[in-house]
Order: sequence, then structure tokens, then C-alpha cells
Amino acid sequence: MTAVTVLYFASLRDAAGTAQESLDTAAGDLRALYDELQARHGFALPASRLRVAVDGAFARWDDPPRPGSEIAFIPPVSGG
Amino acid sequence: MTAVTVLYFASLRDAAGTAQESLDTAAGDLRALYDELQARHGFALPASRLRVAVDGAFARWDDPPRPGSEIAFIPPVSGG
Amino acid sequence: MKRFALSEVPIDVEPLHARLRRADAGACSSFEGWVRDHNDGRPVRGLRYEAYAGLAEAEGERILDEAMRRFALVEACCVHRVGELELGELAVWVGVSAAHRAATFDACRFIIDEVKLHVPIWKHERYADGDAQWLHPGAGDAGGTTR
Amino acid sequence: MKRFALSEVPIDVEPLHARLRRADAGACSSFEGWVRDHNDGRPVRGLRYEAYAGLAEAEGERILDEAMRRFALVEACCVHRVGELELGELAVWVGVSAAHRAATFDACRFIIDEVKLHVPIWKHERYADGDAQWLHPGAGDAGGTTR
Repeated sequence: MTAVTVLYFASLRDAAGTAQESLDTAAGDLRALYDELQARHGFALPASRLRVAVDGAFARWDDPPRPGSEIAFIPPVSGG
Repeated sequence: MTAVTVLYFASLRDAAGTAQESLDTAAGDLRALYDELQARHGFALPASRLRVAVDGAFARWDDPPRPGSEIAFIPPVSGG
Repeated sequence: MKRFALSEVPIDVEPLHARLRRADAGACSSFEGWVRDHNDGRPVRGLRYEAYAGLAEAEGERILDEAMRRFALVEACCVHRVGELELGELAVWVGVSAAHRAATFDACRFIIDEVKLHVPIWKHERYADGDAQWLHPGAGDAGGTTR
Repeated sequence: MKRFALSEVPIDVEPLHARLRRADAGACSSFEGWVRDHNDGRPVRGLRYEAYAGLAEAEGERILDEAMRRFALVEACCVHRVGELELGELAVWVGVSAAHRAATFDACRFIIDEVKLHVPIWKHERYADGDAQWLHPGAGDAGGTTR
């Protein structure tokens, strides 16, 4: 199990009911981690519409979760 | 002979030494009038690089000079 | 000095504009995004921007750096609001200066287009009918409706 | 109210900018032309703009009207300085607002391009070496050099 912190923004935060959570995951990569959390929180957005960031930089969905890292799932942005 | 007022701007005014002059012309159209004045004042710009305006609106080079009209020869503009 | 910033308070344009002024700059273009009273035909009452601040600042800076490399600019900057905004408020300001005007138009458009595509900032709109939602462009507003 | 004007005094941008603000406008682009310290590689000390005022105002208004017809704008305006200008001074200001940003970029560029092509305003540049000339773009500066 890998201990990580996950950050939620916008509609994901509303659905999760929290802006961040710490958890232990057995997911082999970030996509599997998202699928796990999507099932738990009922996120409407599929991973295909998100980007993922680790420790403040964009990352790849097939990167494995690193112990102690801060993972952010980035819904489609709407600034401007 | 047709009595007209001619306005000069920018390099044409410098060359003519005046911003406007009243004159009587026998020219059949505005191009001929310009050619006459170019010869008199030594304007460096040929009519092909100018536009002509009559009474505050752009006109055609083959329009005849109308009595009492105000004719302006418009050198290439450089605003902005 | 950073070229991109988030602001939790109303954007003060004057000092940003002043950064663009240089003796060798003959052209300046700026873009302002204002909170409009409608979106997609729905009357809007107000909105909130939320950002993933660290990543937004890094992405914004990357975009401004790219604009400085791609276009013949003298200077460029961009500030995006976060927090609650009222109708008519300035949501984002982009300004660029250059020797000649073409580069300023191209760069200004490039920056706002890229910011809207890539910087992790989200808009939460409140409508006149009491409804509200996060906007997640791309396939309808799958973010769903929240109150 | 006229959308195009000449100004013999420094352009006051704030009231122009205020005319663009409307509840249904979500985007605003503006362009500023500043007096640059060089042109075509020559150090510039200052300049003077001269206009054929009546025709310049009519042409300017025609261009702004055409921009309002061609693009989905909320409002547009342009002011051009005439008289003596110092380095760094604002020579021309163009501002447009619209519901969406694309129209503002297209319109702002259209307006300044058309103004530079068609409005009878001429620039007289003074150079650091004491030389001076009228600029008549198109085939070198056939206007020649005057002091």
C-alpha cells in the first residue's frame, strides 16, 4: 500500500465533500487510483476528461503513485 | 477658368510653403490640376501615390474641378 | 519578477500596464475578461474562480515564457482573479508590448487562449434562477449542478 | 456619440474604456500606439501628427461603423492624437468590447490596420541627429527630408 494525499477541485471537490484526503492505495498507476476514487465518490467525470498532477507538476496517468506524494486530479479548466 | 481652393498637407505643404491657396485653373480634371501644381511647386510625390478629396470627401482623379470647391491632395498617410 | 499571477483582490491594472512601457515599445495590446450577465443564454448573477494555485502559477508562467519566446515582445504579463466576482468585474487581464503591433495582437490572443486551455482555474457560475454549477468545458457541463 | 475622434491633448483613456463596459460584454481588447525611441533603425527624438481633420473624422467614423457591422461587437472607439508628441506618449488608442473574445481581437486589429491605411493623418519625425521628415509609406519616404 502506498500512502498519498489527493487534492480535489471544483466539481470533484463538491462530489468528494472534501478538498483533500490522505489515503493508502494499492493502485498500480494514477489512472487506477482515479478509478478507485471515482467509484468511491461517484465522480461524474471519467479519467479521459481529466489531467493528473503530482507534487505540483503535470504527470502521466500510467505513473505509479509515489509514497508521500500529493496527487491532484484536474477537471477541465474554465478560467478566463 | 475655374476658381478653387487647394489644401496641402505634410510634405506637400512644406514644398508649397503654404497650407492652402486659391487659384483659377483651366485643368479638365483633378489629375491635370495636380500635375499643374506639382510642376509649379516641385512636389516629389506623383499623383499615382496620392488620393484626392473634394469638399471633405474622397473624389476621383477624373472628376472635373467644380467652381468654389475645396480640393485636398492626400499624400500617403502615416497615422497610428 | 513573475509575468503571471493570481489575485484574490480586484486586479489593479495600472502597475501591470506600467510594466509594459519601454522606450523601445511602440505597440501595446491588452485583453480583459469581464464577468458577463449571461452565459449560454442563462442570466448570470455572479461567479467564483477557484485555482490550484501552485500549478496555476507554474502553468501561467510557462505560457508567458512561451509567448516571450514565440513573439517579438518587449514585455508581457497576465493576472487572473480568484474568489468571488460580481457582474462586470475584471476576471483576467493580459497585456503585452512590442516594437510593432502585429506581435502584440498575436501574443495577446495566444496568451489568453493558452490560459483558458491549460491553467488550472475553474469557474463556478450562479444563475438568476438560483441554480449554480462548475463549468468543465468539453462535453457539456458534466460537473453537474450544485447549489 | 462619435466612435472616432482626434485629440490635440493627451488621450484620456479612462472615459473611453468606460464606454466599452456593458453588462453583456464579456471581453475587451485594446490597442495603444506609443511613440517609440527609434524607427527604421534611427533614434527618434519626438514627432508631430497632422490631420486633415474633417476627412479624418469622417474616415475614422466610417471604419468604426464598418467594424461594428463586420464583428459581433458591443462597442468600439478610437482616438488619435494630433500635434506634438514626446517619446513614450500615447499616439492612438483603440478599444472594443464584445460578448466573446475572438471578435474583440479581430475588430481591434481591423480598426488599427484600417486607420493606418486610410485616415488622413501624417507623422513628422524628428531624429536625434537633427534631421526630420514626413513619413509617406509606400515607396521610401518620398516626402523628403525637411528641418
